Amino acid sequence: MMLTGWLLFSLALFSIGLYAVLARRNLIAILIGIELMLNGASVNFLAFNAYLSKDPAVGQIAVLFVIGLAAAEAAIALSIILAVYRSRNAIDVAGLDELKG
Amino acid sequence: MPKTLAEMLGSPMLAVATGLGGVMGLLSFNALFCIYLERKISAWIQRRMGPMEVGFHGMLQTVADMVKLLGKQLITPKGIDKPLYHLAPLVVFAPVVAGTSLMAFSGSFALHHIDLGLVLVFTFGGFAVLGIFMAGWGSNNKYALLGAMRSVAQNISYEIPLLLSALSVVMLTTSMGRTVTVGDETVAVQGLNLFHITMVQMDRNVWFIVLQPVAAILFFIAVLAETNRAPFDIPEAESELVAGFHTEYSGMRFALFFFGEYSNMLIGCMVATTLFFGGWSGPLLPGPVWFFLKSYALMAVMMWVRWTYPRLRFDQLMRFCWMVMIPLSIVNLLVTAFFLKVF
Amino acid sequence: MNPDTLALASVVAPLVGFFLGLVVFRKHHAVAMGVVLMSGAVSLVSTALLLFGGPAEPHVVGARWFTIGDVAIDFGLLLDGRTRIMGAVVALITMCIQVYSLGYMKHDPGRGRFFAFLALFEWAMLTFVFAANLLQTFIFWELVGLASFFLIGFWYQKPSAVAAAKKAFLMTRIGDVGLFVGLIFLFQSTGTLDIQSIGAIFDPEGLPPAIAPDRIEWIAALLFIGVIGKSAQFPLHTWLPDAMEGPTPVSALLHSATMVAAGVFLVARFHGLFLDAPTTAQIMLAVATFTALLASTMAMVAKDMKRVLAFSSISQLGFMLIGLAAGSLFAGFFHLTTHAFFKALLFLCAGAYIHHYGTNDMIAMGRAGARSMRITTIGLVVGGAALAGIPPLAGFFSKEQILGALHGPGATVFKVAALAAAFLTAYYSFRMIFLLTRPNDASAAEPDEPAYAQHAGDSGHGSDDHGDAEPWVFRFPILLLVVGSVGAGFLGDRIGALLGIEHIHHPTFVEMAPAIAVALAGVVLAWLEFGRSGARQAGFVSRMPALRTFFERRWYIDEIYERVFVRAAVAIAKLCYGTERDGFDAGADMVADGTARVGATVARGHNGRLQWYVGGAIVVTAALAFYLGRLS
Amino acid sequence: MLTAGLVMIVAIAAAIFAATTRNIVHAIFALAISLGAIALAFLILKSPFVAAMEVLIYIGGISVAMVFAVMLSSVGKSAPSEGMTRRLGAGFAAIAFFAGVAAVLIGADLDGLPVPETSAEAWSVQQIGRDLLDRFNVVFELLSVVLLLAILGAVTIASRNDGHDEASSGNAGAGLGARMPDEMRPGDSAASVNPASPASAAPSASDASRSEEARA
Repeated sequence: MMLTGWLLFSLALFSIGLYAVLARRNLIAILIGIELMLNGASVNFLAFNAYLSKDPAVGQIAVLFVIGLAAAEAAIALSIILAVYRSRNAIDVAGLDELKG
Repeated sequence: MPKTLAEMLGSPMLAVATGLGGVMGLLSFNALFCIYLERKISAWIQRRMGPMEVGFHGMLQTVADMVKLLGKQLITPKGIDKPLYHLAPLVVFAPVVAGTSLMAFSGSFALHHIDLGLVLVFTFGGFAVLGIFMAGWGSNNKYALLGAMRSVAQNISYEIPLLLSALSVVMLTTSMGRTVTVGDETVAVQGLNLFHITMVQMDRNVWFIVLQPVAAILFFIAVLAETNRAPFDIPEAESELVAGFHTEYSGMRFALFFFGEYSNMLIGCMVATTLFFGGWSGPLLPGPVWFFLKSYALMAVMMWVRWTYPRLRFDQLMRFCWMVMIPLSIVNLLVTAFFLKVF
Repeated sequence: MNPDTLALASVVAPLVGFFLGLVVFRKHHAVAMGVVLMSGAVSLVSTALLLFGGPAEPHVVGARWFTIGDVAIDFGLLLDGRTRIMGAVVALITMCIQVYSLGYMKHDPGRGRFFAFLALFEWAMLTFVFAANLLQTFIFWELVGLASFFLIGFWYQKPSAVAAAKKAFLMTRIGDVGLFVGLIFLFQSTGTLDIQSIGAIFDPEGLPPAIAPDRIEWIAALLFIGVIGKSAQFPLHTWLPDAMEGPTPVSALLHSATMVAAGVFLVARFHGLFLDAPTTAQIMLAVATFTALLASTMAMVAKDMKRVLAFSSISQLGFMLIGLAAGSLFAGFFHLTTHAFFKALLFLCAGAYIHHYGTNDMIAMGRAGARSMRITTIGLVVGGAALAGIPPLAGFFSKEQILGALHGPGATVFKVAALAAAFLTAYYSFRMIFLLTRPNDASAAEPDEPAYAQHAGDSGHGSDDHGDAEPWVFRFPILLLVVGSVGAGFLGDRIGALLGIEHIHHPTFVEMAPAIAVALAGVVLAWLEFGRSGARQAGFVSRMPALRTFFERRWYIDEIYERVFVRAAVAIAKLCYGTERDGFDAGADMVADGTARVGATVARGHNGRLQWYVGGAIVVTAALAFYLGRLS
Repeated sequence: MLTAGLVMIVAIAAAIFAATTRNIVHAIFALAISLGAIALAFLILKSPFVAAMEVLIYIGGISVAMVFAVMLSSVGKSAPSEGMTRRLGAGFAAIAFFAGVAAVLIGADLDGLPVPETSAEAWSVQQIGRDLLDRFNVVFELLSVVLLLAILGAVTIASRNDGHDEASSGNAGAGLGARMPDEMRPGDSAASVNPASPASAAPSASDASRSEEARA
């Protein structure tokens, strides 16, 4: 039961993050959604790691990598957000569709 | 290895209650004592007497001030972001309590015994930044906001040399590591364990300040900046920003920030003591006494620095961190690693 | 001289002339014209030498072109009587016309190109005439058509010229289909492409060929369709009058010795085949007779001199085919030769008048004093008399041979019709002569347009240079052809010898009497109506306006074609167009539009908003998850 | 078990709040709470080091950087409102995803799988460190390169077009370092203020004593 519970928990986090990514117009809110999704994935890693892994260091390392990547991603994303804000004085994604087909 | 409170008391719940009470008491006493100490030191430096009226040499002055603060009206400004405004003092204060509980006061006694002690101390330190932000943002006051921003920028900048200089000590302890027998199994004690750090120094009969002088100085400066102490008190530079992020706080809420600040100082000094000054080790006197003696000595140095050095400008402060301290701490780390590899 | 060299020289020279004139010296008209004239001279000399000193036996100059299976395709020049006579005639007429064109096209901005096309035409025609096999025959038959297309449409700025060129090209193309199919059948039946071999198979004096007679009929009929197209026989004759839109030298060239003669020459070439197909020969006879009469009636009422000559060409081609269809190679061929002379002569005279007076209208030219152009008038009278069949001019002898060939059972009808056509020929010839030479104040005839109306004439140049109406470049060819028109009739024996016919029937006076009678009757009638002083200059047809209109409108054949074929073609084209537009094109459009619309729809999804993309991906993932969940 | 459930509820509730609230600062703090709860979940899942790193980097670093971005971009407290269709669509997608994957998860019956034997040594921080620098050293190096590039990229992007304004947020491994602009720019909520000239901020002893009085 517990493993499935953890996995459902991680799935819930992921879905909530997904909702934020899909629904929100504020770039920072979208970034929040992404972080939630990443954490959902991390919980998933650690849940499997705790219950099914013969080599529990591996799962933790994977999560550490996720965290490190999330840090890099956040740094880039935030600086992009700032650049976007500087160029158009808003961080609303609604206007950010110059690459539309 | 030291016994934990839970092991001594036999009940985790009781241990939590006792530990919390103890830590709160310690921090309260610390705050009262530090304010008194600060007043006295500033007075001595300025060739004044300082508080003299209440109690012997004014020793009860801060207690009286505390009573006054408790009695003060809690002013809640208009237009605030309520949850943030109200939660901010707690968010600043709570990690301090948690951090204090991790300290290695003695070789025979501990509130917790966690391998990751050092990491957790820094972790809780990171928490406080968020509290400062909440205060600055929630106050709906431009001075508070500016102060918070400065504070946060400063905090996260100086966190880097802080961690890097601590890391060089951790490298030393790990390579000088030893195994400890707990019960019937042998555990490799980790470099991140505060007790272990102290014990390594005791084993070797050397304080790490001798082996890592640069790291010690960097660490101390970083602690000064982290606690927003002069000469790094730009966030609450009175001449510019009234009182920084806690401008809008009054009464007991303000007291909590005040508590937090002095507690942070104490934690910084205690970690510095553990890392560089041999922790609880010392002749004759029991471990905790040595520990607090060393910590408060460092505290006194911090006050001394505060009242003798002028405040830096903000850009000077940031430049000092990024141009001097971070490169220095990285070089120090590399040199440490080099010597560890060679010898 | 070696006949091989001469034959090659006669054929290659015009090609070189064409190439140099069109490609190398196009911008240098004088050089181009000189080169073409020289090439024409070389051809003329070569063919003349071949004619008079050629090998007695048929001879092939050629080389293997390629081999398919066991069929060898030779590319060669066949030298026998027919080709030698025809080649010499073609070269002579072409030479005359080239010289004439020096004056006629003097000021035309495209004269270099014109001469180059003349050279192309000569090359195509000579090679067609000398062709040694069927494939070559067909290729150069088509090249003749192509060259005529270029020449008729020479003034491509004139819409009517372009239309006429298209019409000539397309009408002859209809016949060419028949010719092509016929040639394929012929090849299939005989197994050879070699003309000599085919001639041997269908030797009129040898055994009947081992080919099913109805097959021979089919082949002959199909070839005859080609001839109908090329030689402007009913019902494909309508292109020829329109081809008068080209410069007059072109008309002279096309309608005397080359283009239209190609069809008759083809029949002469495969005469043995047609003799073996009696039914087709009868059809051919009927068609030719009818055409001869038909065109004569049209010529009777036309005021445009070139049109009169054009109708007369159709009519005379009919006569040639009558002779051939009646079984007399000599008669047809003889008439082909003589006709080349006098018809070229007439056209050159017409050109001279037209050039000077700037109109095609005979009445207008006559009133303006056409008589004063003496040499031209002599040419006109001689040519017209030859055409009319007045003895002892060329046309008399050859026409007499044709009428003489019509004998035997069932030929009486054709003979009467041919005599009628001969009568009409004499009538319209002299009508033309009298209209030009004897204008009179009492004339009721009204010109369609006054003289000098088109200052440029049909040559398209300015009118200030008409000082000398008959320059030497006009007079010389005209005089040369006058001599030919007078003398050609006496060459019958020689031509017959060259054709390999030992015995030529020389008709007696009694036999000749009806032909002479009808010709003289036609002349007399023309005199009464047009020539005498105070003549009303209105033909007897004018008394029957309906008939006159009928003739003037060319029997409404063009209208019928317009109604039946053009409208049918347009209807079919519209149907095809509709099918194309509403069917294929619309279908293609639908595919394209559908693609575009799908693309637009997809592009709308491609809206630059990452959230949409993520959402889409997630929904798909969710669906996949449901699917997997259902599986497990 | 109870603790785990509590932690999950807190994490999910905070996450839902973070994902739905229009107040972006609240969203960030809710995210911090959610991340804290998740760190506790990591602790329950026997990964204290990861939990510590989670707090240190996510709460101490990323959340703070986000707040910083909010303040620098002056977007104010409320984000632009999302349309109902948008929210419904996203909600549908999210719920569909949740339901689909949950169906697979529940159908998979993972709880019956045997838990392998592991030693305490395998769970220790030492083991993580050893694996990190040994088995996964390539990945570790790659990650360090990624972080370096992220720092450079962030600095480049944030300081482009505008040499003077060097606001940037960079991450240096353990924590996030953000360089403040030389002259602080007031946020949206703070009305435009002419920042005191830094030179005039030179402190003096009297200033300090006055401030001391003010504090006391």
